[in-house]
Amino acid sequence: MTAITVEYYAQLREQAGRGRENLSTAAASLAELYAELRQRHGFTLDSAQLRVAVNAQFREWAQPLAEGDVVVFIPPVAGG
Amino acid sequence: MTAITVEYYAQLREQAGRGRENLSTAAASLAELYAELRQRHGFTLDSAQLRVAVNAQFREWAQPLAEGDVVVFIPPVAGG
Amino acid sequence: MSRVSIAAAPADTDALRRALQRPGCGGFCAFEGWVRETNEGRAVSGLDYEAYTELALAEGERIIDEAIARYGVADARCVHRVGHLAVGDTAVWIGVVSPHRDEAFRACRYIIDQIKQRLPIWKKEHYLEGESSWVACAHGPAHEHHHPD
Amino acid sequence: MSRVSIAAAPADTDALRRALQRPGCGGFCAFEGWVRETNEGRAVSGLDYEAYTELALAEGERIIDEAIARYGVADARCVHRVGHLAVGDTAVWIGVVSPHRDEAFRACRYIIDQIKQRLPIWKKEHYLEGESSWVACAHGPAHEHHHPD
Repeated sequence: MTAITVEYYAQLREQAGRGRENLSTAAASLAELYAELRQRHGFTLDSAQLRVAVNAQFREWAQPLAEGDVVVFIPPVAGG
Repeated sequence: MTAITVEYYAQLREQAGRGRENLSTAAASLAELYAELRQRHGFTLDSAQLRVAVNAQFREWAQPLAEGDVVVFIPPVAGG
Repeated sequence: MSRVSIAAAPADTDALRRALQRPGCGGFCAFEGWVRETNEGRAVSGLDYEAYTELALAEGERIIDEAIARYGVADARCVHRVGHLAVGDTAVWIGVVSPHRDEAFRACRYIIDQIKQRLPIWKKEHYLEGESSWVACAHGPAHEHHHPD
Repeated sequence: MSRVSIAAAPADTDALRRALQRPGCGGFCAFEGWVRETNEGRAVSGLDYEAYTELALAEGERIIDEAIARYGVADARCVHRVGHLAVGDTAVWIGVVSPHRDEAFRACRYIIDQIKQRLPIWKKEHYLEGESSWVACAHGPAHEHHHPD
């Protein structure tokens, strides 16, 4: 199990009912982590619609998790 | 003879030593008027480098003069 | 790391503009995005912007670095608002200085286009009918064929 | 006939910008031309702008009409300074508003390009060595192939 932090923004924050959570996960990759959290929180967005960042850097979905990672799933953006 | 007013700007103003003059001319066109004034004031610019306006409208060099016209010869511009 | 800011209150854009002034630069191009009263036919009463600030700042700095490298402009600044905005409020301000104007225009356009695609900032629109919804304008490389607006 | 002005003192560009705000417009693009410290390798101490005001105003209005017709922008404003300017002073300010940003950028670029080519405004540069000279940047249709700067 890996202890990580997940931050939520926009519709993910609303659907999770929180902006942040600390959790221990057996997920082997960021993709698996999202699948796990999607099931738990009922996220409507598919991972194909998201990007993912770890410790404030965009990352690939296949990347494994490391102890203490801060993970952010990034819904479609709309700045400007 | 046609009584007109000529206004000068930029290097034409400096070379004419004035910003404006009233004069009577026998010139049949704006081109002839410029040739007459170039000789009188020693303008260094050739008419090919100028545009010409009458009563605040750009005009062709072949246009004849009318009583009371305000003529402005327009050196190469440099706004902005 | 201070050319980009994410601001909860209106920015002093005149101060930002002055900070960009330098004697060798003759061209300054600015872009502002204002909250419109309608979006896709629905009347908007206001909106909320939410940012993942740390990543937005880092990504914004990268975008400005790219604009300087691509167009040879001297410098640029960008401010994006977060929180509640009303119709007419300035959501984003970008300023670019350059010795010549062509590069200033191109770099400013590049920065706003990239900001809209890449900055982790989200917009929830509130409609006069009472609903609200998260608006997706763009999403990075996988969705690059969006209509620029 | 009041979207263009020829001003002997610095303009209140923030007031001009506010005058362009309207609820349907989400994109605002501005351009400013600043006096540079060098021109073609010569150190500039300042310059004097001189305008044939009546024709400059009429031609400026025509340019804005053209920009609106070509790009469908909502409105635009332009101020050009005359008189003595120092290095860093704003010689020209242009602002354009549009529902969408693409048109705002294109129209703003069109307006500054046309102003430089068509407005009867002249610039006498003063150099640090003590000389001064009238600068020719462009001259209408017969000289259209100038390098845009």
